[in-house]
Amino acid sequence: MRNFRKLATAVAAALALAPAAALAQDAAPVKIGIVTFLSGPAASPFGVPARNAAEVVTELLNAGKAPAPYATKGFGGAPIQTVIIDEAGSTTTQVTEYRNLVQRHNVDVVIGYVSSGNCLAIAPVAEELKKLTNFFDCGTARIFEDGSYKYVFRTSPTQTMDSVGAALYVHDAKPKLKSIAGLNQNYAWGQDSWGDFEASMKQLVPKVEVKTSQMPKLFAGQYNAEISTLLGAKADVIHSSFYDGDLEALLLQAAPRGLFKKSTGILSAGETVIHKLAAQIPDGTVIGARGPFGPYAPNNELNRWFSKEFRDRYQVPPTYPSYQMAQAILGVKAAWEKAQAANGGKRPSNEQVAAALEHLSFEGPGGTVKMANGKGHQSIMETAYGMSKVVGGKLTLTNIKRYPAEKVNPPDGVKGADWIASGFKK
Amino acid sequence: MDQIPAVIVDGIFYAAWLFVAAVGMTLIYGVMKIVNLTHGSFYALGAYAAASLTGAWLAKGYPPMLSYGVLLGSAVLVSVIVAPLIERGILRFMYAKDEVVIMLITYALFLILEDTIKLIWGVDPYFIAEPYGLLGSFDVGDLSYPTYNLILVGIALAAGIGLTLLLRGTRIGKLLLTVIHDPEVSRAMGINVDRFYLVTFTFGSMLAAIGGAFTAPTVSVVPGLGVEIIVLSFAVVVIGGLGSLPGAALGAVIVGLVRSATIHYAPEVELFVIYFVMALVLAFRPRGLFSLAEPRKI
Amino acid sequence: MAVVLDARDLNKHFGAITAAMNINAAIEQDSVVGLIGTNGAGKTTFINMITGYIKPDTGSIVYQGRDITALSPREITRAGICRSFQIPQLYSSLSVFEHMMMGLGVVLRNAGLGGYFSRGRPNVPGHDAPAEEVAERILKRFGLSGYRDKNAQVLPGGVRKLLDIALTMVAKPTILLLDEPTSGVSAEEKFGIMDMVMSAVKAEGATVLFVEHDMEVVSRFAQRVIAFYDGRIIADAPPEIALTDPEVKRFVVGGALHRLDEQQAAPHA
Amino acid sequence: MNRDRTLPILGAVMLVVVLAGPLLPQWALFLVTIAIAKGLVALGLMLLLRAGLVSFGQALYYCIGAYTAGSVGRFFNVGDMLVQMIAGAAVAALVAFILGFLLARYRGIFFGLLSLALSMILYGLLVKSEALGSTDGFNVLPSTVLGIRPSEAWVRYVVAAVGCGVALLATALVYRYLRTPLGQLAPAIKDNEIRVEYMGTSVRNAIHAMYVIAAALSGIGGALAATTVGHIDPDMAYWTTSGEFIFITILAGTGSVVAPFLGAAIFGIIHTVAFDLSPNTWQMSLGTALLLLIVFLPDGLWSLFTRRKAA
Repeated sequence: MRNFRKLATAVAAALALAPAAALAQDAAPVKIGIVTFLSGPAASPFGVPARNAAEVVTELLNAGKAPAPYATKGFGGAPIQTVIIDEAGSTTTQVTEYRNLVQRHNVDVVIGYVSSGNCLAIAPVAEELKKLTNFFDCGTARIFEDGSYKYVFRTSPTQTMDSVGAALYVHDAKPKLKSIAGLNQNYAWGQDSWGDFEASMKQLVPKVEVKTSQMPKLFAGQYNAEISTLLGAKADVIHSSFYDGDLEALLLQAAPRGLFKKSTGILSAGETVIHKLAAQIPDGTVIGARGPFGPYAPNNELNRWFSKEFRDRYQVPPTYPSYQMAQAILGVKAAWEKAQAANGGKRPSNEQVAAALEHLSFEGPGGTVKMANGKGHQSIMETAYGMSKVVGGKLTLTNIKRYPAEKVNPPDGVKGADWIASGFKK
Repeated sequence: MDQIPAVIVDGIFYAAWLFVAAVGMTLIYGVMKIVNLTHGSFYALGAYAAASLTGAWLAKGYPPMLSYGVLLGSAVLVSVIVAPLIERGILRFMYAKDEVVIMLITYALFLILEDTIKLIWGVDPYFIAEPYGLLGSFDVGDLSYPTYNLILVGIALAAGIGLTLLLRGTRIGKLLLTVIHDPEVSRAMGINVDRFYLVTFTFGSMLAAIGGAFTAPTVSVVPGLGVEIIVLSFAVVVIGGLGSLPGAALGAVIVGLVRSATIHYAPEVELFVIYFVMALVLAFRPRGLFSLAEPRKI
Repeated sequence: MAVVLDARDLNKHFGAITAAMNINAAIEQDSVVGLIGTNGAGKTTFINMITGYIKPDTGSIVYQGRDITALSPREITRAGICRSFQIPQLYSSLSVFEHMMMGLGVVLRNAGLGGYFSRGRPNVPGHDAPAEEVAERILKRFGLSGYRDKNAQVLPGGVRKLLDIALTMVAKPTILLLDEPTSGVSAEEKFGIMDMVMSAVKAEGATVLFVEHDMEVVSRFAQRVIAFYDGRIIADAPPEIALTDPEVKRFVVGGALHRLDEQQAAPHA
Repeated sequence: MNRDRTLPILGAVMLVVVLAGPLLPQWALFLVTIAIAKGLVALGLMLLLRAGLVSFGQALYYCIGAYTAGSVGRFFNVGDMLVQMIAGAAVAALVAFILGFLLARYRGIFFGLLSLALSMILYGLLVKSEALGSTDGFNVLPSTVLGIRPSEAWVRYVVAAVGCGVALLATALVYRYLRTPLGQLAPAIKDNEIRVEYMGTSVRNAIHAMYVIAAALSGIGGALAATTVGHIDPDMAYWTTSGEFIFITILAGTGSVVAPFLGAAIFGIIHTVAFDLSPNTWQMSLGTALLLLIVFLPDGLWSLFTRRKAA
């Protein structure tokens, strides 16, 4: 019993200490909970670039070193303080940690979540706890198609946009194509990406032949057999929503076998690897960045500021997860300050910030973000695709085509799948 | 049916990879009766060591053809350093515990090693693409395959045949079989059981590291690399019969061929076909395909 | 006396090894039968066939007029044939008393008592007392009361042997098969153990078959001796006749000289 | 160990939770409820562990319980916690009853690995079923109790209290089971199966019964987790989830029916503290903590309560 009491005391002390350690700073800072992958295979492509972006952006905001309209220090003058949590583990873990963030660390806003499953799980909890929560990366369209929320927002576009944009681009670039094939990870993101792409292609090219749809396991790592099948299928175009680790393995294994030389590859999340694997990506491969990010970002002051600061600090250019994180923070800042102004300069409540963010249109390093869908909670943006061309060992993008937000996103209140099925009309 | 050659070639390549990755697990279980989850850590360690050392080798402009030696060397190096540390430092104090408890200890060690790897190498991916393309390609029908894949087949054969010869044909092998049969009696007979355990653990881990090292050129080396390989190795080793070398080989070939056939003919079920095979084999051969008969008890 | 167990033409081969050949034996109610023979002669195989652990290739075993050849060990136990083991089969994590309670629990359960919803302390069938009382009574009869709360793992060899046998008594067996009840026990203890076992068994009233290597023990306790050699029965007679049979003398009694290696094997459970 | 006081102590603890609940912060109530849900699974694993069986696939029933609870809401629009838990237990028990005919033949590592394979097959099937949301899973209806929907301020408390009540009932039933002859067979089966058969009872049936009970407990746990978290996904059947349950069970020890709940609570706290103090290296903290616990408390956390008596 005595041993146990000791243990209990230690545990209680540790629990009490943890939030206290993060507390000691000047008065009334805005606490932001940042949740993203810090361990596991999703850390390197998404989690860590996003965390880095969060760190650089919040620091610069606190120092008042951001260009207009974000030049005010912190959030409306109040310094920003971050609590960073790993997104790894089950959704049960994530809901637990979310509750800890909100109720034990008393954060004011939560920005985070790469995994669509986590986003779906967190959304109702955010409503229950009445805590402003902005999903920065996850792609599933189901969040706002299936539910309606007051406190939950997503400043990044959905995966529907990526797939529709990819189909439009392929159709524009290769009007004579006759067959397509797919290579997507066997989980919701991969299945939805392929589903929307296939449906869109069937609208654009009614007679298109689907040669094969390969769905290897997530993080399988070995793709010889899939590559053989795709080589045998001889489709005009191969669509893949693979990302980082898996995408890199795929490109490394596909390059010596000439897969993407024989069929045009369209890599809807390919942007995160172009700096690392230029030699393995044959010219003419279609590269997406899940929106107007990275190489597709507009040449405006915000983008110049963000990419320079990020590059100076981390020696690599920011990829789309970094853009999405920056955009998510800036969006909340814009709404916060708008609400503060409406509140007579006093610190706004979560409800006021949420109301201000609804239907807001703001600028980010990726251009204009319109909170147009999901009753004002889901952003739409323009998107862009281009083709790779290696010049002097560096991968550049040519034939870049931009598609306005309304052309690649369904109207508010219409489900993506229905919209595609109606021939992009409804 | 023109896909059949491709199914077989793809299946063999996958089987070779699986065998190299998994055979160490069956070896360690066979000798020490430990279900070793740090197997995944050694796979990852091998990949990381190979990626960084071979990367440095190539960056210095040394002959790329020798990079295969560097791959092997880095796997040997990292396992010779880390495996004895774990076996001598922690595991040997645990042998008296229950099989499951030892497994949990290796799970705890696996968690610790995951973060250790992250602390050493960070989260950014490592690539060493060069060795994969260096040897050119060969054709099967109208499909071309990088010759590199044959190296893995070679390593798998060497490991399988080498281990078999070692166990069957040498004095050390015979002593090892004695240790496997009854460690207590062996100890009483003056056999240095501790040393056998140390060597077995190191060697088994080394095989995992070699698997990781030779996989490194074909993938991006990222955190979490070693997780999947644990269950995959489990499946292979269990299908074959825990502790059986020919079993592991047969298990790898079965899983490789089934998986490859699935990808070619029914890609949608690839996700769980391995577990399905495992459940099926266990349902009919409760102790795997190559299992020793249970001794009579009364 | 009535025949309670009848083995008819039992044959069993393991590959090239003959474990039983044309075994015929009718065992009479309340008799005490000694089974003798060298190691591998077929004594334990005979016991294993009676208790269903090994199925004969041909032949049948009839118990109280019922063919039990195809039954499993547990069904045969339930029918009233219990056995002890050459190497005591105990539960290393349980105490002596818990062993008895475990066994009595099974007896209660097989009688439809002691289920999830039953309350109180029902009498154990055949013993007419609640389980705790029966347990104490049996332990006392086997002289084990002093070890009541000791863990089975720490018991000395002779006590393990006794507990192994005592455990068979919980089910009130009709036939009791004792596989080398005195092996692994020092020469001085042998008679003591057999005396205790026999008196306990007599009190409960059971037919006994026991495997034994010590011919003195056999001649003192058995009313009838069945001698095995190479899977066959070479003699079946009262001890004074059987033990003087020249074949038995040559193949069995002489074999007693080799008992050393057997005792070595015994401690390995 | 004084077995007779187990139930009163458990009841008292539950009473304290129920009475002190309104004073606890919501995050703590949530932690408690999740610990109860996982503790129920661990309790089932403990039953199997007593007989020497370790299931590496108990997440199968946890996941079945959770998906049953979720489906009851999704397809029949029933959000009642009690209905969900009963349905979860029933479906899990039914599946276990069928699979038990196969699994009861297995022992040791093979029992564990076959369980693992079965749970991974369920995982694969769920990932492939887009009607159930594939890997993203789906949200569970907000919890109601006997048709009443608690207000948001009270919902955590009500869920925790109902969870406590159900867990107490289940634990009491298990406690009683452990004192029946069937329940007491478990250690005997672990020690010596042959002798158990020669005592006249079927090891296979006893294991089958244990397996079904363990599955039902896991099913309740899964349903409780589903309604507490509000979301379910196939990861609930993944092998890492099973690994966590085994860890909790071993951590707790098999000394008492209360131990698994204690183990689950401690595991949750270690996990949360590790997440807080070292977000980048929490795996290392968790691994180290667990290693130390195994080394210094080889008989599980429960031995803290019994050590004094043993000494």
